[in-house]
Amino acid sequence: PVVANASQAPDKITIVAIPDDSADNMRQFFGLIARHIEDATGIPTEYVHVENYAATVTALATGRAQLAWFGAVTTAQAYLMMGDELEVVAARDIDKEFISYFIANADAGIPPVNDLAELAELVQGKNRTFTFGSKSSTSSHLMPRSFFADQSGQRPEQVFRTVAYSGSHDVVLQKVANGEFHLGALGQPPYDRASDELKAKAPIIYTTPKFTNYCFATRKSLGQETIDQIHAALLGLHESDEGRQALDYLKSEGFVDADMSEWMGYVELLKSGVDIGN
Amino acid sequence: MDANSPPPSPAPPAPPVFRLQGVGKRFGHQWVLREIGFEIAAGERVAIIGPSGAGKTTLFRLLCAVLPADAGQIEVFGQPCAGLRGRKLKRMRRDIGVLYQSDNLIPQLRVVHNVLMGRLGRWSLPRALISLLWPQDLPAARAALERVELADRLWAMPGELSGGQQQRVALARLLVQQPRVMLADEPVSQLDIRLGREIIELLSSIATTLGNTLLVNLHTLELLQGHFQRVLALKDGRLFWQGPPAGLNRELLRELYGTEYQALYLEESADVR
Amino acid sequence: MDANSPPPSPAPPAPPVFRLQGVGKRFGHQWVLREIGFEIAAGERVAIIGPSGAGKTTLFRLLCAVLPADAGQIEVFGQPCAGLRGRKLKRMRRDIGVLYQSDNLIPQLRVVHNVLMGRLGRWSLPRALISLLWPQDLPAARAALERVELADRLWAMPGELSGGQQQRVALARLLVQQPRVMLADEPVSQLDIRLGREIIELLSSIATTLGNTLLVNLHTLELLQGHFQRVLALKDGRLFWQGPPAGLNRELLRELYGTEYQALYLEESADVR
Amino acid sequence: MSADQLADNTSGSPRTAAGDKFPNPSPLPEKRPWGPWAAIFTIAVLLVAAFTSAEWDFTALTDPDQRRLALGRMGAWLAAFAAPDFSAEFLRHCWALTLQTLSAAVIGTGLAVVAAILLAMGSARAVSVGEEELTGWHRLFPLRSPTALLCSLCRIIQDILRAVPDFVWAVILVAVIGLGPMTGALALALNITGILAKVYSELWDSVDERRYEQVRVAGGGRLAVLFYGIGPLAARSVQSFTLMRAECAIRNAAVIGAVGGGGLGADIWYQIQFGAWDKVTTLLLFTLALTLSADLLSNFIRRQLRSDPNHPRAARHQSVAWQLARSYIGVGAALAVAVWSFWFMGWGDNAPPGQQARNFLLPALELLSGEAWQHIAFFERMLRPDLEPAFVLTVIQSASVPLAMALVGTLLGVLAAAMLSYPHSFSFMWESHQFTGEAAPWWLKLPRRLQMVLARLTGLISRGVPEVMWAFLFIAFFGPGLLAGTVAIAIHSAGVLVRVFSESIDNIPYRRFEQSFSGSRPTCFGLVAVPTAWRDWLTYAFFQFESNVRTAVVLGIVGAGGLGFQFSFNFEWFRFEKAATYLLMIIALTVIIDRTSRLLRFSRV
Ligand SMILES: Nc1ncnc2c1ncn2[C@@H]1O[C@H](COP(=O)(O)OP(=O)(O)OP(=O)(O)O)[C@@H](O)[C@H]1O
Ligand SMILES: Nc1ncnc2c1ncn2[C@@H]1O[C@H](COP(=O)(O)OP(=O)(O)OP(=O)(O)O)[C@@H](O)[C@H]1O
Ligand SMILES: [Mg+2]
Ligand SMILES: [Mg+2]
Repeated sequence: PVVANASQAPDKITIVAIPDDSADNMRQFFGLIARHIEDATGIPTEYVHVENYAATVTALATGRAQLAWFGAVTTAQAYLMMGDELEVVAARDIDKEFISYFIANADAGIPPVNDLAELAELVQGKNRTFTFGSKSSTSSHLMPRSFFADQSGQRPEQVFRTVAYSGSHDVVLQKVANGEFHLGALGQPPYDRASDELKAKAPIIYTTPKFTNYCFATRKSLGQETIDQIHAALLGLHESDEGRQALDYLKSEGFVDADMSEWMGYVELLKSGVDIGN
Repeated sequence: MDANSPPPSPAPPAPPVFRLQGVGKRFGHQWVLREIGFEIAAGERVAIIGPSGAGKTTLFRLLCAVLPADAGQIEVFGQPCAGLRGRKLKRMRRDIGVLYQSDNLIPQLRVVHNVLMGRLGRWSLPRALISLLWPQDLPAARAALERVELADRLWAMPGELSGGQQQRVALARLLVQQPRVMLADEPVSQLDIRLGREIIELLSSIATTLGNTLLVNLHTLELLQGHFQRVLALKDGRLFWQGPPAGLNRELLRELYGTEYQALYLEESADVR
Repeated sequence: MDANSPPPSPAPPAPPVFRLQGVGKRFGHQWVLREIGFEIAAGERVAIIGPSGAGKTTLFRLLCAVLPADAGQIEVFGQPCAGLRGRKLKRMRRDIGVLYQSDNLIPQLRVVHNVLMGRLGRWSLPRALISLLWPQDLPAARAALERVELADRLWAMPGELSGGQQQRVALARLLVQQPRVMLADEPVSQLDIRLGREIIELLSSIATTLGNTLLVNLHTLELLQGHFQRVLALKDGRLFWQGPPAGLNRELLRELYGTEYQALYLEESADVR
Repeated sequence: MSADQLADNTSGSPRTAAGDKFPNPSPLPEKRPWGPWAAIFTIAVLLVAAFTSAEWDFTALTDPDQRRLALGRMGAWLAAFAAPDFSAEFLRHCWALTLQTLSAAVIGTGLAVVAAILLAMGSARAVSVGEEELTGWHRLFPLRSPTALLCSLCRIIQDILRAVPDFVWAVILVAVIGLGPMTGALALALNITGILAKVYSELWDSVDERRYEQVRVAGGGRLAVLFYGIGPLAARSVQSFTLMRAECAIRNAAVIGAVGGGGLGADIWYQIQFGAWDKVTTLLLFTLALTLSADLLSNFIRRQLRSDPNHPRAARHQSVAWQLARSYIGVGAALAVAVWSFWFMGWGDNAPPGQQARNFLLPALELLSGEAWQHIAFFERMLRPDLEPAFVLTVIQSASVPLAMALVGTLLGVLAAAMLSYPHSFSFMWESHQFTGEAAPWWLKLPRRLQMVLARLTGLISRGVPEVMWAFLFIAFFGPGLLAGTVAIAIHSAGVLVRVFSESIDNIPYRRFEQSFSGSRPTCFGLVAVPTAWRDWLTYAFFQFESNVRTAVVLGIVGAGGLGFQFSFNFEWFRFEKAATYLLMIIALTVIIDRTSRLLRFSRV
C-alpha cells in the first residue's frame, strides 16, 4: 500500500465506476454526479467510463482515479490492494440492504421456492441451464452463488447442466425471458427497472437475504479536507437538480454515511478463497 | 494413343491450325508485335527464330489465346479465337500444348502432379482434386518421365531438380497432354547439346507420327536442320522472313541479329550448306 | 574502373582463387558431387561443361559458399571457406560475383534495384536501404545496362522483360559488382546466338582487362573456342576431364554426354578442328 | 592424342574411381510421400478426440420439436435487430465513435506494425539466424548459436504479447499511464504486435531460400537480405495480413473503451451487454460501413503498391514517372491515415462520450519517465504462479474444452473459407479473362461479379459481426453449450480467413495462372492457385486456431468455461497467482501451436 505523504487537494478529480449498467446511462448519470461534485468542491471533476472491473480497481489503487463507484466485491478487492489507503465516503440508503433475485423462465415450469436447497432439488438432473450476469459482479454473481452454496451445500455447476455468464443483469433477464436459459440471477434495481412484459416472462422464484453492496470509495492521500468536501457533496446530492436526476436513476432517496468496516465481511470472504466458479 | 485426339481426317481440306492476319500487340504504348500474318497447316513443323526481345514469347501467348490481340485477327483451328469461352475454350486449351520459357512448374507440387497437370483438360474437377492425394494415371506420368530420362524423379519437388531437369519435367507434361498442336518456347535452352538434340528429335518424331503440329522457338540454329519444314524469323515485332531452313544464309542472319553480327560458326556453317 | 577492386599484385605468388580437395556434396542420401579436386588460378578463364544434372550448378553454389560441402575442403582466395561468417564472409562474397541459371531477379524489385544489388557488398546498410527509396549510384547501373543493350529498361519491372532480357539484367548486376571472380551459370542459355556470343565476349574481355577470374557453365560448345583457357567436364557428379578447349574431341564428348550421342554438328566441327 | 593424355593426367580419374566414400543408393527407392496421409490421419484422430473429450449436445438439430422451438427463438432474436435506432442524436454519437475508433485503432496498428517488423526480424529464422550449415532437426535447438538464442527469445516475447489478452495489457497500462483512449490504443498495439510479428516472421521464413540466394551472394548482410530479398518476395502477403489486422482492430477494438476511451467496438460490446439490440444494429451497420470503406481503401493501397506488370491496370500504364509515383501514392495514403489518427488523438475533437476533448497523446509521454513504471509493482504477484499440483491439474484439464471447440470451429471455418475463397477471389471472379483468354459477354460476367459481391458481403458480415453476437444467435438455436460456441467460432473464423485466403490467391501473378490454365477456372483454382498459396493458408489457419483456443468471452457466454475464461476471471478477481498459472498454460499452448505450425514448413504438404 502506498503511504499518503502529500495530502494536498488534487487539481482534478476523476470518477470511475464499475460497469454494471449500459454505458449511455452511466455516462449520463455519473456525469451529473461529477458536475454536482465539481460545483460543490470547486475542483474540476470528470467521469471516465471504464468498461472493465479490474481497470476501475487498478485506476483507483494506482492513483489514476480519485473517486470510484464500487460494488461490494470490488471494494473488498480494492481494500486488498490498497489497505487503509482506501476510504469509503458514502453509500446509498439501499446499499445497506441489497437483494438479488433468482428468476426462471415462465414456461419452464419452475415454481417459486422457499430456499435454494429446494431449488437445487427441483432442478437436479433436469438438464436446466443457468446464467449469472458478469463474473465480477456482487449481486448477479458472488452473492447468489454463495447463498446457493450455503443453502444447498452444492455448487451451481453440480446442479445445472450449464452455468454461463451472460455479461450483465439486463441480458440475464432477457435471456431467461426468451427461454434461452431456464434460470438466472440478478440484482434488484435492474429487475425493477425492466418492463412488465419482460417481468411476466421471467418471474422471480426466490429473493436472497439482504447484503451490503455499492459505495463510493476514495484514496486517503487526497487529504481529509477534500474527502470531507466530497462526502458533503455526495450526502447533499438531493439538493441539486442534477443530483436528484441521478438519485432517481440510482433508485435511491439519497446517500448516507458509510465506513469501510461494513465491507470487511467481504474482505474476509475473499481472503477465505470463496468459490467463484472455477 | 488417346481416344480423344481425332485422327487427321483427310476428307475435307483441314483448316489451317493457325491463321494470323495483320496481328498486332502492344503493352502500354509500346507495340511489341506488328502486322504479323501467316498460316500454319495441320501437321507442319515450324521453327521461330529471332533476337532476344523480338516478341517470340508474346506471339506464342497470342497463339494460345491467353492474350488478346490489339489488332488483326487470329484464327485457331478455323475459328476466330477472340470470342472463345466455356466448353470451346476448354477444348481448344486441351488441343494446344505449351511449353513455356520459364516458370513451367508449380514449385509447391511434386513432379508427378506437375506432369499430370497435362491431363487436367480431360479430367473432371473431382478427379483432378483426388489426383492430388492419389495420383491418377500414374503409368502415363511414369512413361512420359522415362522418355525425358527422369523416371526416378517422380516424387521429387521441382526445387530439387537442376535447371535442365525442370525443363524436361515440363516436357513430360506436354507428352502427357498429347495435344494436337505443340508450342515450345525454347525447350532446349538449358539442356546440353545431346539432350537438346534428343528432345527436339522427340518432339518432331511425335509430331510426325501423330500428325501433330509443332511450333518451336529456337536459339540454337544448328538444331533447325532436318527437323523443321519452315522457319519464321521475327525481328523487332515484325515478321522478318519465312522460308525453309535451307534458305537461311549469312546475310539474312546478319540482318536479323543486327549489323554487328560476327558469329564465326554461322559463317562457316552457311558455307557448309 | 572501381577504386575498390585491387590491382593484381605480382609480388607474392597469389594463392589460387579456388582450391578444392576431395569435395563431395549430397542431398539426402544422394551424392551429387564426388571427389572433386581442382585449382583455379587468379586470372584464369575456365568453362565447365557437362550433361544436365551433372552437378554444375551445385558446384557453383559450393564455390560461392552458399552451400556447405559434405566432404573435402574448399579454399577460396587461400582461405578455407567452411567456417566463414559475418564480415569475412561478406568480404569474400563481395569478391565473387554469381550469375544464376534462373530466378536471378527479385520480381518485386525494379530493374534498377536488381542491378544495384551488385553494390550491396560495398554499401553500408543505411545506404543500401536508402537506395531502395532513392537509387544510389544510378550512373553505374545505367552504364552496366547499356553494355547489355537494355539502357531503356532501367525502371521496368522484371516481369515486363523477355526471358533473355532478364538474363541480361542479371549480367548487368555482375558488371556493377565488379568482383574478382565471376561465376556465370549458363549466362547465354536464353539468348540468341549473336547476343550470346557478345555476352561471352564481354565477360571474357572484362576478365582479361581487369585480370579477373572467370568460370562459366556452358552448353553451347562452339562458344568455348578462343575465350577460355581451360575446360572442366563434369559427369555424374565427378570431375570427368579437364584440359584446354582444343583437347575436346569426339570420343570424349560421346563419353561425356552418353553413348547414344550422335550430334552431327560436333562431329563436323571436330573434323574442322 | 594430347587430349587423351590430359584426360589421364586429371587428378580424380573418372574411369577408375570406385566411389566407396560416396555410395549412391541405386536405383533410387521410390518414396511415395506419406505426409498428406499423416496429416489427414492426425486431423481425424484429433476430431475424434474433440468429440469424445467434451459433451456435445445435438438435440436441437435432431429433435423436430426442439428444432421448431429453437427456430422460433432464433427468429425472435433476429427480429429484435430489425428495428435499428436511427435517431439523429444516436447517429451523431455513432459518427463520433467511428472517428475515435478509427484514430485509436490506426494508432494501435501503426505502432504495432513498426514494433512487429523489428520483433519479427529477431524471430524469423531466415533473418536473425540467416545462413546455417546445420540442417534438419539440428535447427530446432535454440542454444546452437547466439543468434538462434535471440531468435527463440524473440519468439517467446511475441508469444507472450499475443497470449496475454489485450484487456490485461490495458489494465497494466492503466497503472502506468492512466485512463484514456491512448491507453487502449497502446494495449491494442502490444497485442497486435504479438500477432503481426508471428505472422510476419512465419511469412518471411516460408520464402524459399533459393529465391534470395542471389542477394546473399551479392554480399548483402542479413538485413540487406531482408530488405532486398525476403521482404519484397513476401511483401504482398505481409501487406494483405497487415491490412486485414488493421480492419480487425478498427472493428472490434473493445479494449479502447475498456479503459476509458470510446469507440465502436467498445460501444457494441456495452450495448450487447445491456441488451439494447436496436442500438447494436445501428452500431453494427456503422461498423460494417467502416469495415467496407477500410476494405476499399486497403484494396486501393494494395493496388497502388502492387507491381505486377502483367496486370491489366499496369498494362494501361502511363509514363515511368507515373508508375513510380503509384507506390508513393499508396504509401502516402497509408501515411495520411496514420497522421490524421495522431492528429485526431492529440488535437482533434476527440472526446469520448461524457468527457472533454483533450490531448490524449500526452499521457503516453509518461512512459518515458521512470516514475510511471513503479506502478507495475502492482502486478508483481503475477510472477508467483500458484503451482499446487491439484490446481495445476485443474488448469491443464480446463484446456480440453477450448481445444476441442477451437479445433472443430477452426476446421469448419477453414473449410468454409476455402470454399468461399473461390467466389471471393478478385482474380477468378472479376479479372479471370486476364489469364484465361476467355471473351466473356456481359451475361456471363454479371453473375460472376454478383457471386463475388455476395461472397464478399458474406465474408464481411461473418467477420464484422462480433463472435459474441454469433454466440448469442446460436445459443438461441442450440441452447447454451459447446455447439453454439463452436458454430460461432466457425462463422467468425470463416469470415476472417476467407479474406486472407482469397487475397493470398489474388497476390499470385497472373502469369502463373496463365501458364497452367487448362480450360476450367475451378480446376485452375484447385490445382494451381491453392497449392501455390497453400503455405500462406496454413500460416493463417494455424494462427486462427491459436487465437480461437484463447477465445475467452464466447466460452464464458456459452457456459463452457475453459482456459482463457478462467484466466480473465481470476485476473479480474485479482487472484493473480491463479491467473498466472492459467496464463502459463495459455502461453504454453500458444507456443506449442506456433512451433507446430513452424515445423510443418519443413515438410511439404
Ligand atoms: N507485360 C509486359 N509489359 C511491357 N512490356 C512487355 C511485357 N511483356 C513483354 N514485353 C516486352 O515485349 C518485348 C517482347 O517480349 P518477348 O518476351 O515476346 O520476347 P522474346 O522474343 O520471347 O525474347 P527472348 O528470346 O529474350 O525470350 C520485349 O521487349 C519485352 O520487354
Ligand atoms: N535441393 C536438392 N535436393 C535434392 N537433389 C538436388 C537438389 N539440388 C540439386 N539436386 C540434384 O543434384 C543433381 C545436380 O544438380 P545441378 O543443378 O547441379 O545440375 P546441373 O549440372 O546444373 O544441371 P543443368 O545443366 O540441368 O542445370 C541433379 O540430379 C539434381 O536433381
Ligand atoms: Mg521469350
Ligand atoms: Mg544447372
